Amino acid sequence: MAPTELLIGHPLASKELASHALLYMWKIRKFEEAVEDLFGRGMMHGTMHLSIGQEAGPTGMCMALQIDDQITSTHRGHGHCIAKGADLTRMIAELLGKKIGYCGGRGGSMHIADAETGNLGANGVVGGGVPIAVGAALASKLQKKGTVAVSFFGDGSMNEGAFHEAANLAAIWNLPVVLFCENNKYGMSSATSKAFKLENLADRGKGYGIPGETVDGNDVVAVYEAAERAVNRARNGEGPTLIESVTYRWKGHSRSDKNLYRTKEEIEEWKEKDPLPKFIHRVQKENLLNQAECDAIQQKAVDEIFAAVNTSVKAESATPDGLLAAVFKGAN
Amino acid sequence: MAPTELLIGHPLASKELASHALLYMWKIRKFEEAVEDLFGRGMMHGTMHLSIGQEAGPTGMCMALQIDDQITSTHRGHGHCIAKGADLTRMIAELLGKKIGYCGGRGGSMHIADAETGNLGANGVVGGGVPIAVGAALASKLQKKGTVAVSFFGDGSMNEGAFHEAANLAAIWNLPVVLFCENNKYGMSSATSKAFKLENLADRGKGYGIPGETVDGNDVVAVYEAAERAVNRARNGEGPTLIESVTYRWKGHSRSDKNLYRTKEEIEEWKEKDPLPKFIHRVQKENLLNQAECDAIQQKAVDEIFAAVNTSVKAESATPDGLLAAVFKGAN
Amino acid sequence: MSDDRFLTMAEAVREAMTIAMEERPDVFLMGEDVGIYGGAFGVSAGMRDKFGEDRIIDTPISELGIVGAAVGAALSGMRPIVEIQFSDFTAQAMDQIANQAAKIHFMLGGALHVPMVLRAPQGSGTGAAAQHSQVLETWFANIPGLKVVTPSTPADAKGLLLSAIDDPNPVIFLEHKLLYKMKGLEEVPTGAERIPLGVSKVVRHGKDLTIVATGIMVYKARQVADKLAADGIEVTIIDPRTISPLDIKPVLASVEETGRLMVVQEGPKHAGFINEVIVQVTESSTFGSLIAPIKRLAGLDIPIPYAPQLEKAAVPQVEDIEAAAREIVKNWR
Amino acid sequence: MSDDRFLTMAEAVREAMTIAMEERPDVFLMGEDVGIYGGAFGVSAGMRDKFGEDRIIDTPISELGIVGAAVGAALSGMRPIVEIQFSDFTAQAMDQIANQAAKIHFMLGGALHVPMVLRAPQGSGTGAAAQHSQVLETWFANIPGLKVVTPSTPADAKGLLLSAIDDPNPVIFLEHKLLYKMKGLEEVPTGAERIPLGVSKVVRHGKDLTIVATGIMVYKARQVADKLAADGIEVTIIDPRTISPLDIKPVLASVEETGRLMVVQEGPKHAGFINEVIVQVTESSTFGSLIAPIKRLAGLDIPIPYAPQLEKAAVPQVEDIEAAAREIVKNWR
Ligand SMILES: Cc1ncc(C[n+]2csc(CCOP(=O)(O)OP(=O)(O)O)c2C)c(N)n1
Ligand SMILES: Cc1ncc(C[n+]2csc(CCOP(=O)(O)OP(=O)(O)O)c2C)c(N)n1
Ligand SMILES: [Mg+2]
Ligand SMILES: [Mg+2]
Repeated sequence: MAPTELLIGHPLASKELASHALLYMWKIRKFEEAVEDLFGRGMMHGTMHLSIGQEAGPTGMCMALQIDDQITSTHRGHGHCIAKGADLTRMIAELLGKKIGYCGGRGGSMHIADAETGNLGANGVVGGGVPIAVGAALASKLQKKGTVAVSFFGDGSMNEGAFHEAANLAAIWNLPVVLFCENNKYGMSSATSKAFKLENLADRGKGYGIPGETVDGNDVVAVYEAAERAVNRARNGEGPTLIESVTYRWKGHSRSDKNLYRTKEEIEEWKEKDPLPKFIHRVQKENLLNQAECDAIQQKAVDEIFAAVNTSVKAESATPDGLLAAVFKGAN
Repeated sequence: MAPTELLIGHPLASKELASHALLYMWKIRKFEEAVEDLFGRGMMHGTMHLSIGQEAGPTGMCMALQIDDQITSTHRGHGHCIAKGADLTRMIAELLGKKIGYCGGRGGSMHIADAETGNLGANGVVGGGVPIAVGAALASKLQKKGTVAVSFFGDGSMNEGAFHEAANLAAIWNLPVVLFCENNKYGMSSATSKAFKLENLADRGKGYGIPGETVDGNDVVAVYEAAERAVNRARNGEGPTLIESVTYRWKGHSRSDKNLYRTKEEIEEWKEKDPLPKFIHRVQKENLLNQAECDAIQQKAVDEIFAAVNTSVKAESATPDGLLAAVFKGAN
Repeated sequence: MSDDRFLTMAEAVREAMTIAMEERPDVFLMGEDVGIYGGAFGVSAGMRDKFGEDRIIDTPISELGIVGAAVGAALSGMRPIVEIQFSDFTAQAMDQIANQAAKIHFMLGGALHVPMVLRAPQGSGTGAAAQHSQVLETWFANIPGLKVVTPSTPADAKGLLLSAIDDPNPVIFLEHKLLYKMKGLEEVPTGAERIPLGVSKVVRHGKDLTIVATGIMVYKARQVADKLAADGIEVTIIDPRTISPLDIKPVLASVEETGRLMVVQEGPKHAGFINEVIVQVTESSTFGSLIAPIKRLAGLDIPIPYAPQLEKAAVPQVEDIEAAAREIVKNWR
Repeated sequence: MSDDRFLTMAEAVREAMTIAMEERPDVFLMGEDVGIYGGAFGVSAGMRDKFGEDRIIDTPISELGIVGAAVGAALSGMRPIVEIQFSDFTAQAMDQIANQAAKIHFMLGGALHVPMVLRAPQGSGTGAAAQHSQVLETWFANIPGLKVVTPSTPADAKGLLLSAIDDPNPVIFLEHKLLYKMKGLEEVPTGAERIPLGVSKVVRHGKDLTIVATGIMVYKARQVADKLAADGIEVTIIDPRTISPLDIKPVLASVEETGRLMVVQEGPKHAGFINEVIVQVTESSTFGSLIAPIKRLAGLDIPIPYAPQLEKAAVPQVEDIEAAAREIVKNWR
């Protein structure tokens, strides 16, 4: 879909916005399911980091962003990419190593970027995107563009030096950046309870003089509201905000994960907190959408993913010719 | 002097301890003056980072440490080294590139270490010593040695990723380490007011769940008392403490400094807060030492430095032979 | 662990770490997910249950911090083994590796030393793309004060790792991801026999061509040698095993016999480690006995791409090595 | 700035940055103490007064953060110049340099690019010891996606830096501390003339010996050439200037004329960059025209020591270069 179709605003503000929020969460869910399926059938290579269960975070955050606002993403980045408006076909095509893929098959799942929608890229390096987002915010300030940069990162990346140095720069320079932590309770097998001596990771902001806020990352409405506050602060020159969006990944960290570090019960508990039914129930209670409309939206997502997979599978594979020439950009 | 002569305890607890505190502050002061003089006369090469004005910090901190407790130091490390009990002659000899120098002339001012007194070394890398101290504390915990590690570092190093990652490890593993920040208001030309968005740098501890305390770094008594609390917490298995010792460096950052980033007035103001007269006045008020005794102690420091310089100047210069063989330690 | 002794490299490395930890209490393993997860590649699987959380230490994602902590622990009587999950992330820790660990013994005057091992998987072939597939061995090889080991077989990995842990100096131990799950071609000795660092291994002897290869390229070269042998071309393969310090003698001896030299590395060609082998040959008198120009095969000077068909094109494959080998022997008689 | 045009390298670099900032609003300088302090080596002295705090940005001591911020700004329409106070501390920023800046254009598919320059002083001779004296150029040269410049004269530094700032790719620009305060041997042109990256310079032409040197070793080689000329020995000196990409053609042409090649680098010998020059010569047909073995001079494989008498012994000095040069010419006629 073209980025221009993106809607900005409160997920409960109108039928359109509610539909948009629901559609995007379904797109992310169905995209991840499709990836898992392609992987399972051996059609996709490498590794995959699925964000099933985390759909509300990126959706709520990106509904508070304009198209020219920028994001940096992570190894678990499909959701951020979709929520910011990327083209599903080019995403799937990338995973399948096709020429039309976002990276022409050179990047794969961990490196999808979309200049058109301000997505500066997923990142295979934990914490790697945070200084980059801060630099984008610096550019916005220097160029007086009025744009905001959002860095998505996991709980685990907060213990990287990159996070620390970037957060401090954002604070002292009062940059228009939102530090969006997806706290899904684990960094691979490392539980936040062991990796931090903090109740709320949002408290880490105190060490930099950055206001922090902890929200229910499975409630797209709560996420949006926190995101809107943070984006407003950023645009008004009030500097960075650290948002801790508490959520959970249903699937293993990646393919190799045997889930030995957590219990089935815990996983089941969190499946109870599935962001999708939660939001569907809310929009129906608020009479924004009825069951039939909700079903239609889910179907729309399924169809879009299906179409994207079909087109991608048929698309031409990337070829090795020209790799050397692709290393450097030519004089411009 | 032999490390065994080191005294441990409150600087006002006895005449001996008061004399010790005063003597060590004078040794540091006179050592730095001697270095400046040697440098000025072209007898010393490289660069120098003087700690004149900051003598109370290392002295107060080290009076709370046992001989087998460990420290890591900085580019501005002469004071830490002396306070932990290093031999003045071997220190001066190192600066003069002599064989008997602590590093055999291979390290110089920024790399003096003294295994015997638990000094793991000055460090030319800002923040470089913090993870090393945390590792020493980890070893103490694993070996159940009961020793404490202290990392001395400047305000500027708190914005390095090394500080961040090390502080978090110390916190989550509850390690016996004291993070001793010498906040002398500047990292080279960078004022803490510009490099931090914090009133007290001790507040950075909040981001890690580490208790922080800000003390008057020019008051050896206040420093000792904070140090003792922190060391006790560490020995009792209560984990790390961040001490912010507020002080000031009278001299430029290094030789090349033109002091353009601060005013003469500011420097003068701080000279008024000289830690030495402050302590002398205190010990006399408490009738621990009289003027004559204080003068004698100052003279003792002058004599020790003078002797150290004399011996060092006469000592044999380091020679290039055997450099290649010195890179690796032989099998042990 | 499989009953026969044709272990995988993951098993061999685990065995070496286990033996060392049983031998001496000062050895411990620290890294991201090395505990209950068993390490990203399963190298330390089961070790936490055997040795407990104090000796198999799970860390947060803080490469610089944990390598620094290893340096501090090594300075304080311990012998840490640090696992960095992918060698690409040694980039995060380069200050502690190159500016601290490598220099402390020399720079601080010799009274202190840093007995630590940094283990990390390197190399491409897993579809993990540019940030999870590099060979960065040249960075370490060019830093005085580091020893650098790149084992190509499980048996070597075990004996060399035991020596690395014994060594009083910092050792960078680079394992290849693709070898982790492959059974080795030789049995891995039981017991605690060490293989000394700094001794090149003549993997195979032949009179027609000398191939010096590192890491997984040794494995590929061996396949090529088998094929060539079928056509009567006899290849000597030499694996330096320790790229720093480098033991060049066996290479010189072999080149004097074969007169033909080919070097193969996976890492990017430009300014790569393998150049050192070529230069040491050209500097020596052996040089006169070359009858063919020295052939260099190396990775393309590009970041490692994701798609399998692109990834394969980025580093020397068996076919490339075979073609190059045949050409040298054919053209230079 | 001195009125005559025999500028120091610090002045030439400042002039290039000033011109670029006057030419285009998207250029800015960021680094530790680059503002009122003028940079640790005074390179940006006065620039803050001229361009203001928004274009000459003082940063905290956060190398990884500021290089990452430069990457993000470069991705967002700016052309940052980052000064790292000593090249030794690029170690802190290697992830952003090697894993991000170098790879983004290729890895992300080409739609984005990273037009930034990282400037840093390298080299020994100031008595600052092992952590403030390294030559780490090999790290960068071995990372595809980076261009690496090592100017040896103020005039080259100016023209090359202007090209580096124009370049749409990340460029690592390594200046030598000892050259900062020395007046160059040539006048620095006024105006904004660029010197293209990737073009080696024949500094001096002679028929007896080819010396390829980098950074300050070019300066030392020139002194040697003068001495040898007095004895009728004519030396060609070639300065690659850009070690990545490397322009080998002038080297090959010269070796075909002289038949003798000596290479000189300051950095540690083992696996150092200069090997690439040797290997590219041995790979070429030019190789046949060598009448003498190729001579390599490089830094000892030790951390740089503090004391002057030790520090001098660690890297090639004029006397060493002269002795080696005379020996080649004498022994191989
Ligand atoms: C610098 C770095 N260290 C280690 C890794 C390996 N790794 C990839 S994802 C991951 C866990 C990240 O945890 P978190 O930031 O919480 O993100 P999540 O996977 O939970 O979404 C690790 C350790 C990496 N990619 N980069
Ligand atoms: C990683 C690193 N970056 C930069 C430098 C250069 N440098 C040396 S000291 C210094 C200032 C340090 O400030 P602070 O930590 O406050 O210590 P102080 O000098 O005030 O005692 C700087 C920037 C360095 N040595 N290491
Ligand atoms: Mg997580
Ligand atoms: Mg300071």
